[in-house]
Amino acid sequence: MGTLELIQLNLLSPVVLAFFLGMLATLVRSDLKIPDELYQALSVYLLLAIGLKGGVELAASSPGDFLLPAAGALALASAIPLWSYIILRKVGRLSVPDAAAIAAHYGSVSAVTFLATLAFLSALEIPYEGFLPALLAIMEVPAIIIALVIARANLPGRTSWGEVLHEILAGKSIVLLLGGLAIGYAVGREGFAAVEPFFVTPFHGVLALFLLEMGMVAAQRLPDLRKAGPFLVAFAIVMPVLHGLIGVFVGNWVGLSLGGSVVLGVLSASASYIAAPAAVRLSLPEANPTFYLTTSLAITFPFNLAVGIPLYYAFAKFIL
Amino acid sequence: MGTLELIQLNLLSPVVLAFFLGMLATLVRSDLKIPDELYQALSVYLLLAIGLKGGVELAASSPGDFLLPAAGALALASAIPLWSYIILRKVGRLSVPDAAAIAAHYGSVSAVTFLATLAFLSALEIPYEGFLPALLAIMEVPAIIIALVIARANLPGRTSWGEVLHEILAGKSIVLLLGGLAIGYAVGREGFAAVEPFFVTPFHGVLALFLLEMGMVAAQRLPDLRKAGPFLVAFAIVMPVLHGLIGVFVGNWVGLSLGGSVVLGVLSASASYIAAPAAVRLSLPEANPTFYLTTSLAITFPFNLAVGIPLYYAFAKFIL
Amino acid sequence: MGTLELIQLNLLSPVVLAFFLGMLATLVRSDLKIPDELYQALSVYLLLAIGLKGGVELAASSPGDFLLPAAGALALASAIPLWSYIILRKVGRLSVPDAAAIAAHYGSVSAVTFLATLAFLSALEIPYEGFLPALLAIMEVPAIIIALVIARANLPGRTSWGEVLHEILAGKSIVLLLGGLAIGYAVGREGFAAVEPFFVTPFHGVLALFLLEMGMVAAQRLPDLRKAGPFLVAFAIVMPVLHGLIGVFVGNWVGLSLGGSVVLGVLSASASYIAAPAAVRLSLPEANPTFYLTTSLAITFPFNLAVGIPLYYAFAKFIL
Amino acid sequence: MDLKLLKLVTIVAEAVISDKIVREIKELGATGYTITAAEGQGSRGVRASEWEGKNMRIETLVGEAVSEAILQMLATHYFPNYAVVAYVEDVRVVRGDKYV
Amino acid sequence: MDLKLLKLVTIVAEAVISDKIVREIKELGATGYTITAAEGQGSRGVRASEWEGKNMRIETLVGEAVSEAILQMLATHYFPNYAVVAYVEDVRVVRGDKYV
Amino acid sequence: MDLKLLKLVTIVAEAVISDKIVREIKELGATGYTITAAEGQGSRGVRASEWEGKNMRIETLVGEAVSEAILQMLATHYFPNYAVVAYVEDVRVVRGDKYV
Ligand SMILES: Nc1ncnc2c1ncn2[C@@H]1O[C@H](COP(=O)(O)O)[C@@H](O)[C@H]1O
Ligand SMILES: Nc1ncnc2c1ncn2[C@@H]1O[C@H](COP(=O)(O)O)[C@@H](O)[C@H]1O
Ligand SMILES: Nc1ncnc2c1ncn2[C@@H]1O[C@H](COP(=O)(O)O)[C@@H](O)[C@H]1O
Ligand code: NA
Ligand code: NA
Ligand code: NA
Repeated sequence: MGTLELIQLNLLSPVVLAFFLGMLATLVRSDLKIPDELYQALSVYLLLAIGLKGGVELAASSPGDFLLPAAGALALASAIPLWSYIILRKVGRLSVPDAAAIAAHYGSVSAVTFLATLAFLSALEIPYEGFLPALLAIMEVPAIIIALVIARANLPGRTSWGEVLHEILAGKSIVLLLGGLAIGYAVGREGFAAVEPFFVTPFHGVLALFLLEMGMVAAQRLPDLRKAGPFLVAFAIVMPVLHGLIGVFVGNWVGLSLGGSVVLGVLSASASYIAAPAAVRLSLPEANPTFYLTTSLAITFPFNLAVGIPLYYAFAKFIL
Repeated sequence: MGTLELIQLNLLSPVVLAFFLGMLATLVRSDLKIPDELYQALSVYLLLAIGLKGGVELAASSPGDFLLPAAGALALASAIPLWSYIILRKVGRLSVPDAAAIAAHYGSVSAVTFLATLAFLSALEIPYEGFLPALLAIMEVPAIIIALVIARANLPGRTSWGEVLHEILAGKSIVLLLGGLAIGYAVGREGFAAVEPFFVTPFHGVLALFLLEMGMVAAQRLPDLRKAGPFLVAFAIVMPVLHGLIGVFVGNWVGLSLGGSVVLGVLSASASYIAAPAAVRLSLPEANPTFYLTTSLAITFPFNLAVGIPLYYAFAKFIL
Repeated sequence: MGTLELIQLNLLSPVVLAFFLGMLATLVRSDLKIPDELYQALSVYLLLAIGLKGGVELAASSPGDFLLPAAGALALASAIPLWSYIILRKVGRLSVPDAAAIAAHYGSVSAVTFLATLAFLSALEIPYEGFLPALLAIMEVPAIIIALVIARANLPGRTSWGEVLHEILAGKSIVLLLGGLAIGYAVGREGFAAVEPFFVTPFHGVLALFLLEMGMVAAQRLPDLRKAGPFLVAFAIVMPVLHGLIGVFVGNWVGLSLGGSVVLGVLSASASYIAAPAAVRLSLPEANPTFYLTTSLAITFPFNLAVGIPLYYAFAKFIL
Repeated sequence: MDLKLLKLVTIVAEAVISDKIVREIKELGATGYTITAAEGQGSRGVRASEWEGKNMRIETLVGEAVSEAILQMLATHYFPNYAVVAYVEDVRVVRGDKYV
Repeated sequence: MDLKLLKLVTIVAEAVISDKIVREIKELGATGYTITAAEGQGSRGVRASEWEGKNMRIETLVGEAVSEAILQMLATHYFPNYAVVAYVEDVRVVRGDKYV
Repeated sequence: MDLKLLKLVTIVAEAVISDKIVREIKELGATGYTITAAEGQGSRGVRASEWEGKNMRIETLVGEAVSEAILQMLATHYFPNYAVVAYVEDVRVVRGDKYV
């Protein structure tokens, strides 16, 4: 299958189309409203479900298989915010807080993009390692911390690091992901069976509903594209592609399967919009939310969802 | 099976009983509360699910089978508000805005009554055409527009038709129904399989929960029955029966199966209480909500749910 | 299996671990928030689902099997508040309203503990009577009424008993449980099949999500342990064990199976935190909520969940 | 604009008694009320969820006499045992005659 | 503290018209607004759910002239046919020059 | 009725800082507060969902000195970088001595 055919196949999935339906609803100014409480409920469900399933699989895999990919993921999550910051400062001429804020988002990861990738791989019937959710958890936090450290080193004033670290590590996505991983690991495949019909079977459908909401949110950000300016728009498309290819390459190199390499590529390419915005808003209030939310939510997320995932997959197939 | 036995069979379904449990909860002044957000979440789910499944089936049916039934549905949805308006004005002596508002409701359709009918047919193992959700979508809008045009033609003042049309066409039920239809059509049976465990398997149970809430809402309207007066109460029972029989007849005539004719009958008989009230409240604020909500929600909806559906089915069997 | 092994097996279930994850989230002051609306939605779902399934099973069992256990349950629910009140007054030296309030909670029952027990029995593949949810419903109300009567007999002022009775009998847990039982009974196994994929299949998973929330709530109460004092802490552990053993014993005596006896033990041991708090707050406002909520929610509930259930089971196996 | 000076009485009370309070203020002559769900903290601790019991924030536009009666009723029936706060202020209301 | 005396206009209106009201108060010169979801009861009966139509409670800090214009607009466009209540009071606002 | 004249301070702030603000107003001497969830729009754009960050509407009944301190604290810590609005008004409170 060529890349274009892959993109087409990807676009014609209910999950991706639900996203565009959500965008459309906002663009035609529909009165459709997904209550915030539903959004919160769905995100609790998705994060816990990812964790649980990952934990069960982790328990079934040998630790040796896991170590090298974990190191690779950690390296990517540490390097990406560094070079992103430099580019944003030097090329984009952004202020210190804005550059650090965006670097934090692009170094961290998007759980929903991760899930859409698994859905894509499932549709192609391509297997992947069970411990991938653990990589997701590993890659969520470091970039945010690194970016905040950079910002503070270059800004006057002091930060209460205790508070910042707490904010990130006790954030709901980490608690649910790691908590789910631990529970899944502890109960194993047998104990998990009782809750599987709730946490696995309807999963893709819930994801479609969630993406309907994400589409509405992303579309609300579209008018801000103009405020972001051409450099940031380009950044939000070029960097994901770069990170995606590097991620696939590293994945291949640390011994991940085809599917696993694609997922590491996607994780690298994706930008956070759950953990990072909350942490950055509290710890770097000088940074303009329009910049980091618009790039990650309104450009990079839809780009990865529609084009990025099949692209990284095509690249992975090419180099394998 | 006689009509009475059918009614009994219908009454003893979890979906219908849940409705009466909801009524009972309100009548005994229980503190049971279905949060508004849950109601909204369930309605998003139900509308999207109807659309998706309909789209998948539509893709599998040939366009030729669909054209004549679509024309029939459109004709019914256009004629019903006309004669309803005349009867409400001439026989009921209602004011122009009240007559037009009620005509809009009875010309439009109720998605939940539609679903209860499919549940009824499934229980009897009677097949029906897959494209029926498309008829639901077709019949939702025209009656509302026609009734508003009538009202404006007979009232002083100007309407901003752009706003009204937008209100109706970008309303959440149309966006979700048509959006779901489009997605279902695009992804086909294979693509749909991934989300089927969420959008199809638990569907009837979700419907039961939704009807629990509907029962509570309908019962809250019961005290308004006295305000509505005997004419409107009679209207809210006689007209559905009339429309139901005409709908079955037309269904049969345009070549629908037994199941499909019953559904067209139910669509004709049912009154809207999602799309129509919102549109009418905005565009015809002079109309009294007590009248149109009480008739459609507290009389016609329970009547169709409990008695109408099996009645129209019995008639359909009789004429076939 | 020894008691310790049973406890371990019980602790390693997703349902119990989700509870502790919730506690942990609160203890590390995570920003994880389960919206109140989700909590309400889940509790409506769980109560209705218990009722429905119980009703279906009740229809399948012969009334003769049910009468004696029902009488036993009623006797327990009436006796427990009496002796609890005396102990709280004489040994604990609590005020009349506080003693009566706590007696009401411990005489009534916890639906969630009941569910966790069914999950435990399922994991061990131990059968139980289908009509047990009816016992749950029977045991919910009497203790609350008895405790309020005691309080009013020993306090100045008059109570509007009509209001109190209404508050309890029209409370959401009774309406949903009895309503579900009635619907399940009426539709039978065949009619239930249509909604089973929603009300049964995902049930354990929903319970896990609910317990995540319960864990957060229970942990929020932990700081109040000090205010409760050593007597109440001891009461909240010793009395459940006592009631649990008595309940198992009575269950055995009235002819329940091993599984059924365990459940009757758990029902006796459990303390209400849905029906009782609401009724007590309205009818006995002089009672301090810190005492009755902390004991029932922060001590007895986790104790039964983690240790009580396997303990009563071990006892039941021992005496059978 | 023709505005009428009225009293705005705001009551923050635990949810479990809000229905009763609403019934009583209507009996005392209030022609309407507006309720928003609220969380809060006071002398009786945090009230922020179903379990702690949420609060309701009840507002009613009334004449001077009715406002007095409402505050009196709250002080007698609810202040001793329930979490309640109440305050009153002057506001100017459009079509104010509707509310007295 | 440097506080500025402004008008706080509070509007309780049925949800179906709240978007339109917000648009109009912005056109009349309000620089911002705050909305909370509310239930209520008045001359048009109970408004407490999706079906009865919830209420929205809209607050806006404005200067005297804008407050007059807003109340006038409500009286003309909405009072005849919709469930609306509006009142105005004096408040002292931090950084108040932002809002006029 | 025995009513005490107090200050009602209302703060509308983005949700992400509401916990911190509550902590600080308690430290400054507020004995309680009431919070409602709100949406809004101001100089920093629309705030109406999880993503834009909702607002919280915090109310606290305090004495004059505490009200001054709270406004001062807001002006120093939050006004420069966060979406915050604050205003103060006079209200008469039942059992008002509880709150000072
Ligand atoms: N000083 C205050 N300012 C604003 N609201 C308060 C204050 N004190 C108490 N409240 C509210 O009134 C409720 C009951 O107060 P209390 O009875 O003192 O616990 C609290 O939960 C708050 O919502
Ligand atoms: N006297 C009142 N005090 C406070 N709010 C009121 C009052 N009257 C009406 N309202 C609010 O305004 C809405 C519309 O009022 P109405 O048009 O009179 O039905 C009601 O649903 C209440 O939320
Ligand atoms: N003029 C105003 N009247 C009422 N609320 C306002 C006003 N301006 C701002 N707000 C509220 O304060 C929040 C923050 O305002 P800002 O910092 O100006 O964006 C907004 O989201 C609104 O909820
Ligand atoms: Na990344
Ligand atoms: Na119709
Ligand atoms: Na008990």
